[in-house]
Amino acid sequence: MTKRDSDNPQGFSRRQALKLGAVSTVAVGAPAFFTRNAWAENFRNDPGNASSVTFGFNVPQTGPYADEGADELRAYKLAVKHLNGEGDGGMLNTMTPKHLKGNGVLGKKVVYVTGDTQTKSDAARASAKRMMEKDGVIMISGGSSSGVAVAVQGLAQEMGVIFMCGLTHSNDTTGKDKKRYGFRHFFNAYMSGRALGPVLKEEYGNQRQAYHLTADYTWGWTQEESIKNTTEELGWKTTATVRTPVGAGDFSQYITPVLNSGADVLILNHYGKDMINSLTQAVQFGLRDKQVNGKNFEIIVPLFSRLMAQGAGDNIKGILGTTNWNWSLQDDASKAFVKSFGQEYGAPPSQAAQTCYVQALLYANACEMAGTFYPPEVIKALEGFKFDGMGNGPTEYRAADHQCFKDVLVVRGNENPSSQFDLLKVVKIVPRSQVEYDPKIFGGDLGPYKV
Amino acid sequence: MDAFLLQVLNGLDKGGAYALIALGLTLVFGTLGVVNFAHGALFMLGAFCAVSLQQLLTISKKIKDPSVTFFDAFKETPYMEIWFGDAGTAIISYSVPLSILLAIPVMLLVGLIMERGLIQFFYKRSHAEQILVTFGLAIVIQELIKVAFGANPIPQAAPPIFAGTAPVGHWIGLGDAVVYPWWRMIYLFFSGVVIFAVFAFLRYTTYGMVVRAGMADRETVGLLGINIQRRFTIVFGIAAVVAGLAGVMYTPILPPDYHLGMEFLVLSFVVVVVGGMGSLPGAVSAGFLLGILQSFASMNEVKNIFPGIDQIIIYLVAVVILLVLPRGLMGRKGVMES
Amino acid sequence: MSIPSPRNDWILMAVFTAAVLAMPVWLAPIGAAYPDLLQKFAIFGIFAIGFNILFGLTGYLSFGHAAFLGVGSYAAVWSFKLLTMNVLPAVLFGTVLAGLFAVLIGFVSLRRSGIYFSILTLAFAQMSYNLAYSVLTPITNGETGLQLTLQDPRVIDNAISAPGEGLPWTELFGIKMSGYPGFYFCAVMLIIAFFISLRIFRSPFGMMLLAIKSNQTRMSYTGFNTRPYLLVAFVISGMYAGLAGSLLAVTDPLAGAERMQWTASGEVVLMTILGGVGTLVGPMLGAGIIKYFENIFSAYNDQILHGIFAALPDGIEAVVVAVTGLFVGEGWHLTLGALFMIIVIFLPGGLVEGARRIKSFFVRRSLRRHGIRTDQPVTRV
Amino acid sequence: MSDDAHKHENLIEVPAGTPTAHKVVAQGSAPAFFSAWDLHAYYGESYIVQGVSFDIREGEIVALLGRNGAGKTSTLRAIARVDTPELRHGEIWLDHQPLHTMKSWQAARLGVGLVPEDRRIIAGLTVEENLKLSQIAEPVGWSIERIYEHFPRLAERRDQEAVTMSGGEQQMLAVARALARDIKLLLLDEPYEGLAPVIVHEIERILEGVKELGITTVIVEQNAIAALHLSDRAIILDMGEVVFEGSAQEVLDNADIRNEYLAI
Repeated sequence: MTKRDSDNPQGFSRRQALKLGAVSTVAVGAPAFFTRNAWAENFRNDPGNASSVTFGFNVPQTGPYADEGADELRAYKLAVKHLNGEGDGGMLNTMTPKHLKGNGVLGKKVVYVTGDTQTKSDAARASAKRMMEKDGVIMISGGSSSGVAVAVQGLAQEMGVIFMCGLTHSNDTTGKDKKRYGFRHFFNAYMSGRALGPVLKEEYGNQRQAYHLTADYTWGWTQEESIKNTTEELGWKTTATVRTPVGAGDFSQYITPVLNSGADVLILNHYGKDMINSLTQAVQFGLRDKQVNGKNFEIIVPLFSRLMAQGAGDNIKGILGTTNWNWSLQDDASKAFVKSFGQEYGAPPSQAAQTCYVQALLYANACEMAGTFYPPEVIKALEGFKFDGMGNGPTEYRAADHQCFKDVLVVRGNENPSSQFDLLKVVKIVPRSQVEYDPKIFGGDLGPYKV
Repeated sequence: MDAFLLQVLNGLDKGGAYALIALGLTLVFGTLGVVNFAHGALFMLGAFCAVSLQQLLTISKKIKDPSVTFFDAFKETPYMEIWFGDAGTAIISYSVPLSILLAIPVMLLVGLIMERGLIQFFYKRSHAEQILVTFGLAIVIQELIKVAFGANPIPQAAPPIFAGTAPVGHWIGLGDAVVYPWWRMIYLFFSGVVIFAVFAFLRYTTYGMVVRAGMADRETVGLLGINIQRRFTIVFGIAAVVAGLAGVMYTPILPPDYHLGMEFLVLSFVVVVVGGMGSLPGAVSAGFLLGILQSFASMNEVKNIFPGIDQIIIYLVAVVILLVLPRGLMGRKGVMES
Repeated sequence: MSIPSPRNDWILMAVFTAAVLAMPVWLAPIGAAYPDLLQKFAIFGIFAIGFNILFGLTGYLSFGHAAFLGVGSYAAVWSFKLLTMNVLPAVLFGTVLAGLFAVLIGFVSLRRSGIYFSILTLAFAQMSYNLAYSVLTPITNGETGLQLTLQDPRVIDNAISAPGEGLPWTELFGIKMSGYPGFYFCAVMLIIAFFISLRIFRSPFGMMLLAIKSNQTRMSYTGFNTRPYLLVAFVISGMYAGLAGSLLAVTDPLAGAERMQWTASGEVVLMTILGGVGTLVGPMLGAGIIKYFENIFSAYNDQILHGIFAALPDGIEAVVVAVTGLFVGEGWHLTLGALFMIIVIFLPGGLVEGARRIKSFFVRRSLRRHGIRTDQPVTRV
Repeated sequence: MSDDAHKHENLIEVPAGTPTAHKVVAQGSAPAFFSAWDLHAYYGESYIVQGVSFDIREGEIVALLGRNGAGKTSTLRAIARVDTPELRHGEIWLDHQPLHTMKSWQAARLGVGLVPEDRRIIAGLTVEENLKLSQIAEPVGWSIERIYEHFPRLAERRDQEAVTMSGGEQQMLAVARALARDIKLLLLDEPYEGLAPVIVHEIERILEGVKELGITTVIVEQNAIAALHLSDRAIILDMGEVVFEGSAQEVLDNADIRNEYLAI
């Protein structure tokens, strides 16, 4: 421990000479390094005359969302295949209007690089920067948490590289933290609330006492707020809103107060492992067998995904929530996508996979529409773009906040699954008109086209 | 009053889990003097013993769902059910308690291999190096589990007779409003039994006496002709079994995933240190103390006064205890202070 | 190993400076020569070098140094938001505020030693993290991280000139602090930090810390109060962490709470041990390797692997890709864990020790060739 | 990773007294009952025992004397094969067995019994448990009943936690613990240290009794006179080396020797 780092003189002079050589090299070479980029291009990572164009797929490969990330990555690979005219084409066959020709993007073959967000903002930004600085990506997509999405979106704006968000559900992503270079296809907490409202009223009536357990960070808060507003409009009362630490593991100390609180509905504003744990434990505490105020006690999980449903096992059965998309949908686009994904990987795609696949296609399509990779033009092509045939019905990328508006699925944990994948049952497809809102309510500023 | 009692139960239950994990960690530290950052991984491995047995028992006949044509979706019927009918179903539903039988030999073996294969070479190395190598091992173990089982949690159900809640309030005359999940009661009971067994082993058996003597003064025990090293190797195996059993029994409460160990790692170290390095009663009492305090800090009444207190209570208590009691609750002088 | 002398130290400084500034050249062949990673090398090098001043010299193992990194970042971003996009005030605030924070935490934590000290620092850092993630969101912006916005007051900048469209850049008197200029700024900071660390190691103060490390009890028996020395070391290393944190914000103006989590504190411990505790360049090496793994190894995917092994026959290629695939991309943690184990098992003392062994092997061999007896152990200094 | 310092193959020869030699060097075998040959032992980097050699006949009692820091305790500990100090060079033979190749528990099974200077009664164990502990490994010496007959004080306190007893009683227990094993070589380290004169007297009587048993003994003691009265022979160490070897009576008679090496 007490050793000094020094070397004998002979070794040193030799090495010193080598290093001095290196220094003189860099002294000449270095300025060229940072000036070269400055005048050789009009926008970052212009593919110019290259025969290929690089996409960056930044997904969680390690950490709790690794399985979700892996599914996203599968979807991206499939999207690249389809864009390059390989495979059966998937949603390329159903998308309207379509400008893609199945020969890459603007005649250039699509290649991709991948990175690990670790579901951490810092790691995600580092990975995104590597893609921008080293790998020369023209666009980045991916992510599976709102914190990461907002962080990478900010970076995208600074660097002038378009970011197509993956799974992010917070209102902030296209609300107060929206960015000109960021686009979200996935729905948000507000829409979950709006979509759930009518179903909740139908199923559970308008005389309910709701108890919220909320993950104590921005996404949890926005979801709690959205759901609370919706349910209070229905006439429900909110007994309590309790914040729980992220990654608490054991939620028993937050669940026991629910038992005798007089509430007859528990709303779990948790996602991922927190949701799996809190739901499993809430069921264990007998909440679902309880009668309160003469009604059956109910649990609601506003944001669902099939992978999470898997982790919660039987506890998910009969629980209501919303989802962006589910593989059991029977429209042509969904079927085409499920077919090519299922044939490729032997399992149906998750909602994360669908949103990522669609995002990659939408970006490529916008480039074709714009006739260039120049981001401001691509952004303009995406803004206000109306399309169909991507699994969510008629959809619009709203120009004011870069949020996609489309139908929202209200789902219920399947009581009698016909297979290991058949975990969620679509209760209702809530039409887009019911979930729309004025972009002003969340504030934010998109920023400039040109950076 | 009801709320108070329930939080006491929560606290005891949590405390039981913390104490079990901390117990093995302390046992290893007290005997071998090794700071084992892979202890959480042993807990996780135990949980995956339960997962493995469940997957083994539910190897299924797959009947293809004809409505799905693009990939293979199956309705699965376990062969156990096909072959043994209701008895098979019953066996499957008891997979968690049954995994104890699997976990004991597996974890003992894992512990012995780990001690002989790696830990023994680190007795005389610095604590920092012990931390690094066992942390590396923990990562390797959890990544291998991830390769084998995926990153998603895998739910484990408690046996049906332990589903639902126990009428605790009814038992003690507080009315039917106070109920507590059966499985958590079982867990509390189980941790009590294991803790008691470990203490009884150390207190009332000759083997345990030698181990205690070795913990107190390794050199002198050697001077009396006892190969204490070999016994400590066994103790390491026992610690691995304790961690593994804690993991097995915890699976119905927390669906296990590969990362489970890391989540308990920091917490269990805090528990051990608050209890006093190397003190088994210290580790157990610190486990229960922190569990109960954590439960109370999570009550709305408390949180309304101190926002966020539930997130930091464990660390806050650790700081206060270490400042008031220099070596934790029951630590000995000179242990791990340099 | 030769005895440290002023001359050797200057040579070491010169070599270090040259190596750092030339990183864009000699790291290019291994794919690490792009600005963001180079910045990270320099920044985490500073972090680890500072950590080593505490851990390497005094033996006090702090498990909460990430808290100072986080404080440095938050302070720097607030400086950008409130005052100016110039990086100098940001770096200054980040370092000083982290130093003040370190005075507080150090004053309390240093009342204990050994693992009790480690757990105290861990507890403080975890409290900071948990609060920053949730309750302190008005200051830290919670999970999303503190970012620049168009509405920021930026009083100094706005007094001088009208704000442009879009978010401003961090700058040093007009030079944009991203990309290579950002790296060179960090590199200069790293060289200064290394120089200071070298001076501390060679100073009577450094000797005193080493003496405390080797015999704390004897020193306190003689009535010598070691705590002020330890506190100074703690604060210095906290300021290094603050500097590193503010540089993270300089090159990328966003500060997230997870920067303060225990895993981040653990990372700098691993960097230091991996490189070589108590050595001068070891922590820098360790930082480089871990960041390289995190950014480059994690990026290998099947597509790239198939490209690498394309020359192999198909069947073998598939197997090779499948096996190597376990260790790269999503399996990079596995490689990292295995690397920790291998290094600490076979190279106690870290990479620097490994380098020393290799060197002494060659030196011995060349000496033997000249007929010099080598069975005398090398005197260590 | 394995430390081969304790392997007993004949290894390269290093000139005696070479401070940096890391190997234990074998050179022939010794005829005496006990023989220590050219011991060099280190605490970390501190060189404490610097080439000590001596022989003991069976049944002989030897006083190992010297000033503070002369290396007496270290020599005893090296013979008992505990981990510190580390024996880097030299050989130790007891009854034709190479102790230097053994770990402490193996040496103890061969019949080495060390009564350490601070007695090292094990905390948390009762008197009886302390005695039982010493009978777990072969070869067992006196039965516990016989020990209680000889040490009635211990019998009275059999269920008391041993470390709560007085210093004298603890010393008694330490000796009793050695007798509970069948020992060939008793190593007594400072048996009188820290005891009140009255107690010293009692321990002296006990040791006289041990002497009657005819066990080969090495006794290290600050109180040289007391030790010499018990002993047949004296060996004086200074600065880690043997500087005098002769009969106990010689030292008692020769004030110059006492003055020069023992400062008494």
